Amino acid sequence: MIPAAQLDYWVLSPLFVVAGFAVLGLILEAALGRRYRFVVQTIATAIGLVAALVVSVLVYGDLRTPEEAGHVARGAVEAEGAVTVDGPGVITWIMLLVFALLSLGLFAERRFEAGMSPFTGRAADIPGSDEESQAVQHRLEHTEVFPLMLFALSGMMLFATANDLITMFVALEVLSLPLYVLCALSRRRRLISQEAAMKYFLLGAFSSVFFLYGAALAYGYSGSLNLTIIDEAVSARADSGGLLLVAMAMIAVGLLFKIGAVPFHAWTPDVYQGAPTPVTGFMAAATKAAAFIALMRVFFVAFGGASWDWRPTFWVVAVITMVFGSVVAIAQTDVKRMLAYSSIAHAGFLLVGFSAAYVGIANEAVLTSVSSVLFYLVVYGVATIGAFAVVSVVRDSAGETTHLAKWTGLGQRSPWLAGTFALFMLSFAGIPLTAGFIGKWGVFAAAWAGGTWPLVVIGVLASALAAYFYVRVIVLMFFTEPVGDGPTVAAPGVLTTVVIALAAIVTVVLGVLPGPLLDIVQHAGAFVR
Amino acid sequence: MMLTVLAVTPIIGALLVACWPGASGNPRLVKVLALAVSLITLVLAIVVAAQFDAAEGGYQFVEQREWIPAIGAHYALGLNGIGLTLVMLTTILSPIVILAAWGDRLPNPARTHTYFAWMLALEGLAIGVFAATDVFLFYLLFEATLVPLYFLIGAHGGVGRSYAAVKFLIYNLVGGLLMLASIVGLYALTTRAGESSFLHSELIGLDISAGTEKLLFLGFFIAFAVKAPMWPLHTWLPDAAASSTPSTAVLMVSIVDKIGTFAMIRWCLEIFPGASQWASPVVMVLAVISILYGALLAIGQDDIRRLIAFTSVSHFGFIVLGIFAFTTLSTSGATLYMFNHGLSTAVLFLVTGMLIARRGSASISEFGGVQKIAPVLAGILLIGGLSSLSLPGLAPFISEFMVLAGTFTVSIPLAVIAAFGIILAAVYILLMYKRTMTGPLRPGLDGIRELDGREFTALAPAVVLIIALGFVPGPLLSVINPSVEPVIAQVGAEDPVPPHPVDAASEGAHE
Amino acid sequence: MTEYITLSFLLFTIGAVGVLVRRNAIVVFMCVELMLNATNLAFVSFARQHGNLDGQTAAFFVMVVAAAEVVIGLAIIVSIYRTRRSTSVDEANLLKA
Amino acid sequence: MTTFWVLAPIMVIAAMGLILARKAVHAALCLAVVMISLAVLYAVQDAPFLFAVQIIVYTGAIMMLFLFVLMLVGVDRSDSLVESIKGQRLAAAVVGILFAVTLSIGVGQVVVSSTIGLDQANADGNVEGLAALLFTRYVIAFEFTAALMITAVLGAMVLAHRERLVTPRSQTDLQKQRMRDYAEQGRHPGNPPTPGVFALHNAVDTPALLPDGTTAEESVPESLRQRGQERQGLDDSAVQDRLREIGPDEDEEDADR
Amino acid sequence: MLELSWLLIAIPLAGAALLLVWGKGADRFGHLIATAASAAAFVLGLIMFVELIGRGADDRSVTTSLGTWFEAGRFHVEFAFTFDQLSSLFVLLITGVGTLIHVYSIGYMAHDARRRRFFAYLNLFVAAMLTLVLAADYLVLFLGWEGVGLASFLLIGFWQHKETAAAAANKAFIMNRVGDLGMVIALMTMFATFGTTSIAAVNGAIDSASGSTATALGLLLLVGACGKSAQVPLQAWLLDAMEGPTPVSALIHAATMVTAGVYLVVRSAGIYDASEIARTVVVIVGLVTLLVGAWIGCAKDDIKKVLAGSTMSQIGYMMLAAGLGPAGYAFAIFHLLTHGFFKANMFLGAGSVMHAMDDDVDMRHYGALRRAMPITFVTFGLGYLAIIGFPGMSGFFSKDKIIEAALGYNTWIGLAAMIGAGVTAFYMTRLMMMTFFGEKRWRDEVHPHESPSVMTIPLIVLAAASVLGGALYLGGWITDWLEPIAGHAEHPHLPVPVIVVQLGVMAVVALGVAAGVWLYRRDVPDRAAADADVSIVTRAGRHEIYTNEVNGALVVLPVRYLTRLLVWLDARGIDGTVTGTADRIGEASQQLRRTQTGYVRSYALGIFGGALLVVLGLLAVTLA
Repeated sequence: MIPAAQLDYWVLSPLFVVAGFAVLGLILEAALGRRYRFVVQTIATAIGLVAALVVSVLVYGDLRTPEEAGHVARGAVEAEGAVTVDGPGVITWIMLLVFALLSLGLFAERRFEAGMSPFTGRAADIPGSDEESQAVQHRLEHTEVFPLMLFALSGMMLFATANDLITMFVALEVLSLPLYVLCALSRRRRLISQEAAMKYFLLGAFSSVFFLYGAALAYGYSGSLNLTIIDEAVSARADSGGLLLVAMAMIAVGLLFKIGAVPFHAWTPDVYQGAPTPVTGFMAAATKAAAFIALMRVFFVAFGGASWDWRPTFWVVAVITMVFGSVVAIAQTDVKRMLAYSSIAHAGFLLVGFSAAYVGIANEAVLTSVSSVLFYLVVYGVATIGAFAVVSVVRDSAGETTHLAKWTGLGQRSPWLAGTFALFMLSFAGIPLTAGFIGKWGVFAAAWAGGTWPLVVIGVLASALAAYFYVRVIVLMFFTEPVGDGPTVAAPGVLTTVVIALAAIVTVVLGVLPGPLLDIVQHAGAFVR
Repeated sequence: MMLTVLAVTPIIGALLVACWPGASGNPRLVKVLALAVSLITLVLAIVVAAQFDAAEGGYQFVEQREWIPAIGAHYALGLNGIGLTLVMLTTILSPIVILAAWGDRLPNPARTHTYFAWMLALEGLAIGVFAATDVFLFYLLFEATLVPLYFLIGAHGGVGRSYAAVKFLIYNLVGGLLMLASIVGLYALTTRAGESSFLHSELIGLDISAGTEKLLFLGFFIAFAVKAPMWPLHTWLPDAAASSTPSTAVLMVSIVDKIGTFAMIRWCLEIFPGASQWASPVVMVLAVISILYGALLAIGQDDIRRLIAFTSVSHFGFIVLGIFAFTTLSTSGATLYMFNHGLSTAVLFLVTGMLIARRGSASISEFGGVQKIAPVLAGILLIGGLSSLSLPGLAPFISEFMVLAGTFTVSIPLAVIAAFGIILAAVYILLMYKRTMTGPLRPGLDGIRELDGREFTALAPAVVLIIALGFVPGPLLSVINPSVEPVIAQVGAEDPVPPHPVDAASEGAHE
Repeated sequence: MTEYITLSFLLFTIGAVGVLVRRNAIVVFMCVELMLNATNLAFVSFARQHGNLDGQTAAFFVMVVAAAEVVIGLAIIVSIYRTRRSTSVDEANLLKA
Repeated sequence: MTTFWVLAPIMVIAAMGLILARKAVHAALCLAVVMISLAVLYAVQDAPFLFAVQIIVYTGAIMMLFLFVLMLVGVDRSDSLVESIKGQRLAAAVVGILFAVTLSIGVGQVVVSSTIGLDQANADGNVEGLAALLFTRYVIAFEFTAALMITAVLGAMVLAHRERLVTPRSQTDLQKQRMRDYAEQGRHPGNPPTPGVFALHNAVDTPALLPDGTTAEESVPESLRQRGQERQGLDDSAVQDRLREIGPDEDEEDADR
Repeated sequence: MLELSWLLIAIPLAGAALLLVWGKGADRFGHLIATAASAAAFVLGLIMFVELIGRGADDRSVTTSLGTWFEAGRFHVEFAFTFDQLSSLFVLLITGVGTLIHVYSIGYMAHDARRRRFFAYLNLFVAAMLTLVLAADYLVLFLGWEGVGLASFLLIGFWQHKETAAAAANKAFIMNRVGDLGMVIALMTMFATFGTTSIAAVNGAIDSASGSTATALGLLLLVGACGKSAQVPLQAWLLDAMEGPTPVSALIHAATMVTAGVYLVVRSAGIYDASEIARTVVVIVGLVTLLVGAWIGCAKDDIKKVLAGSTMSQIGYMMLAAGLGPAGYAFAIFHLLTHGFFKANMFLGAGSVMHAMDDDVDMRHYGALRRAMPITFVTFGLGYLAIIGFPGMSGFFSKDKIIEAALGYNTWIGLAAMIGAGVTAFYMTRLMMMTFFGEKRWRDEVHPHESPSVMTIPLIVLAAASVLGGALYLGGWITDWLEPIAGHAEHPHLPVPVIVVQLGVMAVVALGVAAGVWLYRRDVPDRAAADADVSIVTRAGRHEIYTNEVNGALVVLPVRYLTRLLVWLDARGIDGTVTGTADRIGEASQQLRRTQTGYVRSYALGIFGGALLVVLGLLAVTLA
């Protein structure tokens, strides 16, 4: 007789709420007439996200404090050891839910395409065919994107909190598969959208096998897939552990791929450019966040005992990633590609914070690797979604005009929009009084405290490099006279406006008064082992 | 609260100017509004100065509030004599600059309001920088000043503005980011030592190992050396100065660049005394190179604005030399120099700006004989030039002499070599004056007008101050000296005693 | 034991090389499947070594995941084929640089 | 052990076939060989449940799916042997070999601890053992595989399913339409002429010749015409001669084609 | 009264400020205000001088302080003035001669549109010069020092529309700056050594410092003095400075400012007394300048340049005297005063001539002016007699004393000084002959006429002073008067009796006069002989013994090339490095961009290769 699994449904409820609403969306899809689907789906998704958000916040409040738990972390391992509901994990949930809510605004924006969603009406049609125009005539919309997004989100949430490698792998696939599909659904420029999907899919599958193989080797090393048990084995090891090293390497490859670290970055620009802009925003912000937390969880919890074995390699990866992302971004002529390379560079900065593996001082609220990365992910994610939201507004008759040359003089045509975009750029560049500055500050502080000050120096130089191309965009928008017609800025719908405004406000507020959020991430504590 | 009010007033003014209904369509209103705000700020600054107790020294008007407790950052303001001097410079120059900018021909006249708004914003941020006593806050404001200047150059400048703006920004950003690295290091240090804090008062006593101290010092110093700018990190300045409006150039060179040298005193010397001692020989040599290099390059320029920019490189060399000689005389002199240089450069940039605006060209070779038709303009240019070459009787002489004499007691060769700068200064200023103002009037210049009332009103206060301070620098020095002495003590340096001091009786005979 | 793992390595590497050299998207994907199978072999072998069933469970999950992945993957490939009349991965390179 | 040593070479060769086979179908068959062999190895390693699942799910379902798709896109397509990316093959080979060697060296020397075996774990039966894990320790993963499945279905639907926008016309409708056409435009309501009546050719891709010597386009099936695969029988000299006899009118018509 | 020395400065300064600020409104009466200011200062100075005479010999130095100028650390400068025997003489010279020249200028500048400005500058000059001589602190002295430099700059370049004038002004200022460099370094040395720059304190404490310090200070101050007093090697600016209006040449470049160097040396007697080397160098500089100036004076055809060369030469005498130490300080000042009278007189006379000749300065266009301008001729003639040392005239006493002292110091130097006197006689005679005697050589449209009385009266006064200036030596008054400052002068021990020396000098002078008369008794060509036609000595003299060329080759050209090199280096080297780095990054960006080929398989290769590297990396870190 198999004993029933001990599940504390309350602490796991955010996961189930999101997944449940995804299933609900599916049912709605089947049950509702086409006319109502879009609106109802949007509302249902929103309700689901908000509900999950509320529940997450409540769960966070219920987490055992470090005192109760008897260790430096907050929270506990749940679900028979498969999921860790701890401070960083729940904060990641909240963060992901916020990203999803913001992205939802972009998903549901129907203003730009004559009252239709930014996704293709019927993905199965051949681009440019009669069928496609017929689909447009009939105002078809793929309302399945909402459940897909929720599924992806549930995967991300599970990914960030999974405490064993198999759960993590499943979560990885749950988050990836919907994204592959979403990538292929752009309304305009179908060809590159499909291409992006295929590239993302093939490379994603390829890299996830590496992760899986690493998991297998880790299992081979420790006899378990559970991070806690692996940690025990790692801490107790006597040999050099070649098996362990290879396992760590392979797991790292899989996770670094999702983060977009060099040399596993190559998919990023292509996919970011090809995917529908709302999806790009969601993906860039949320996937990176989830994957980064997963990366840290695996390496801090399971392989924390071997941190001196993996740290140098991550230093190198961090440096290469920062420099490569910043350098290549300079030559980009497409906004979305530029943002993609910028996201690569940011992955590098995040890795700086991570690879210091600074766990802080007992009973002191200081910026550790975990807390600084959490903060960085929030500010980066918000600004990213905001930036892509702006991208979705700058359009001409053929849809979004992502070529930078078309952005000249935007500042004169619509100063507010350009101003917010400039704000996001400045935040990315880490200019003080924007949130990005505090974010960079945090990871660098953690890195220095972790003893890797050379990384900090390289980091600041790389951010100067990065600043160059952000500034270039500002120059283009504000100081260059528009060539020819210049960009046509579609009047953004309410949803997009709200998203852009929220992102801008968060970016400024967290830049000026980062105290409360810093406080929260600092008190989130370490990962529960 | 006083300092907050002082710093926030221009920023609120900036918002007002930028957002005033119908501002974009009514440049006149914008100008009056901006001038009024800057004058109000000046009045406030005078109130602050009046309440400042010069004899007491130390930080006054202290405000301190927790800001980001998570990392130990405070909102902490306070003024010592050095800070007060620079705040006064800022508030005095701002109305002058704004008044002088009334006639600026902008690339996009419809955006006049943003031009003035950015100026006011810059004024507020600069005041904040000079008043900040928390290094984190300081850094934030330090970097934030880049944004207004960037837009002032990039959006409202002249030919090549976009290149110059980017160059300016990237240069300063690189420097600033290195400083950020050092601040991160400080954070790590204070965290390890207990409570993390960025307060000036706490950092002063921080126990740092020698190696780390040098490292952190370098981060700070390079940032300030870019800002100042020192050879060989100066090449952004000529481009930026040549591509901006005269008013922007003044704000940049007279105020924002002073942040660099100001911060060297406040942050490099005081927090890293050991490393400052360690670096001082090299820094002084670099400063002397800056002096001569800037002067020689100024001689070789044809663009008036580039010329003035290079003279500033030379003058900043003097300031840095004075700071790193670690004598009361030289460091006080350097502080005074900051003020005086601010004035004299302001006069030079503004008056040449007016000249350039009349001709539509900044090339020296396109001028000649202007004195004949615009004697007042020529006269003011001459006074500005003479002050730049440190003619006794004009303010900069005193500060330059103090720097040199103080340095001489520490290093005779450096002081002597630096003193060659005074010859070169005569060469660059007088050649420029001769080529533009004297000789027969060049064809095409007939239309050049004499200064009008507004322009004269803008320049007159600066000219008067330059002359007055040449004879009566006492009030400023009485504020500066008490604040410099603790700095020198903190560095651990003592003023060298002269080998054959004149006995007290003889000294007393003077008093 | 070692020989199973070595075989698994070999298959994994061959699969990876296959991904690099094959141009037909479907075959590329089959190579990924080969890698997954190699992983499963490692799981199962390690399970026997450690004497617990976690490895076998993992292999089971992998199969499930693989099935789902195949569905999505082939759907994407088919939709691309419809558009381009080709399954060559090399021909999909509008996105670059 | 014997099983292993027999199967391992086969598997490696089959895997190599996956890389080397020119035709995708052959590659698929090679993969199937690997999978089935793998199933056997599972069985050997005390994993009877996986043995079954491997056969049923992997070889049975997944491989079939592959084959379906292969057929959909054209079974007989074969990869060209010319590598289009410079240095790709060499690089792949080098990296692959290095990778395998590194892994073997890095890991091989370590895996020496004794094998415990699954006798104890499988005491209650392999399936029961797996189930116990699945429903306790991995229950969350198990539940989320549901999400995976749904996503798969949904994804496949979204990408491949084409919602019908117009109701298809029935035979009756078609018939009515045909008569209407005949009434209004005089289009022949009957079957189009049959192809392949030309003397030299007798095939569906050869258009029928009308009495005036011209070809009847509609005699060739629509699909062939769209692919441009209909045979141009007109280059035969006899036809040419005949055409010349008939005169300019037809020439014009010819040119129109 | 004696505490009012600041007022001496303030009056002309206020005049200058008033004229400059008032603007055009003061055009009509500005010159009167300025003259009045100068005169008022003279009157005040005279009253103070009288009071000073009335005091006891020990009580004749009065220092007044206006307060602290600036201070920091150990440094402290008083804004203090000393009115004593030396400065009082200078005050009288400056304000007296200055006032006369103001008056003269009223006429001379009558037709200049910018006359008000001219007078403002003159007043400014007077104020600065008074600051210089009254200063009780070297730094305050330096303030005056630079102030006169500024006034000199403004006045030389007064006719700014002339390129040459502007260039001459710049040259004067910049060459003076070289001297200033010496001054500044001297000031710093004083501060570093004594902790003060007070004149009295430094000169009083000099003995406590090492001899090398005194030498250094002496030499550094000499550099300053050379610049201001146009001594070799910084003499080149003076001849160019003749571009300024003639009253300026008279006041600044003859009577007062250029003698400031001599004043400085005498004022720093304590320092020079402490250093034999410094004094020797002063003597050499003086001697060389004496001869060079005379040489140039012989070769020039421009009347003002002849006078300028003469000025150099005469200041050379003064320097020479000052270098002799206590034996010569008083005579240096004595000669300075008499020279101030007669040279101002002659410059103004020359101005009068130029005025008559439509501003032509070439003596070859003159001739026979004695009849056309009798007053000018007579006054000029008296000045001439004074300078050549005609017995009884002021120059006779002052120059003779110097030669005697020089002979007492060193026979050869004395002899050289004697020869100088002969040469002086020659070139001055040449000037007289070419200007006032012989045939008229001016063009027909020129109508020489006597100048208005506003110009001639100052001439007459100065002529009288030139004649009577020797009275200062009556009973050795001036040496006694200056003894507290210059020290006690022993009578020089001459190899021959004094009367022999005097006779010898007279003989040499007579020889010079005779040569001049003989050579220029006939008409001179009214066009300059080409350089090739004159002797190498004349050619060198005409070219100011090639000092401009030397300066050009040694300083100007190298600096110019250095500047060009640096401009190039700055653009290519330093900025080039920066922009080059930026370009490299841009190129790298383009290169790296190509790695993004768009081929999935390349990306996969990247991942696979990356995986290999990560594995190798981890293994390497641990196993290494």
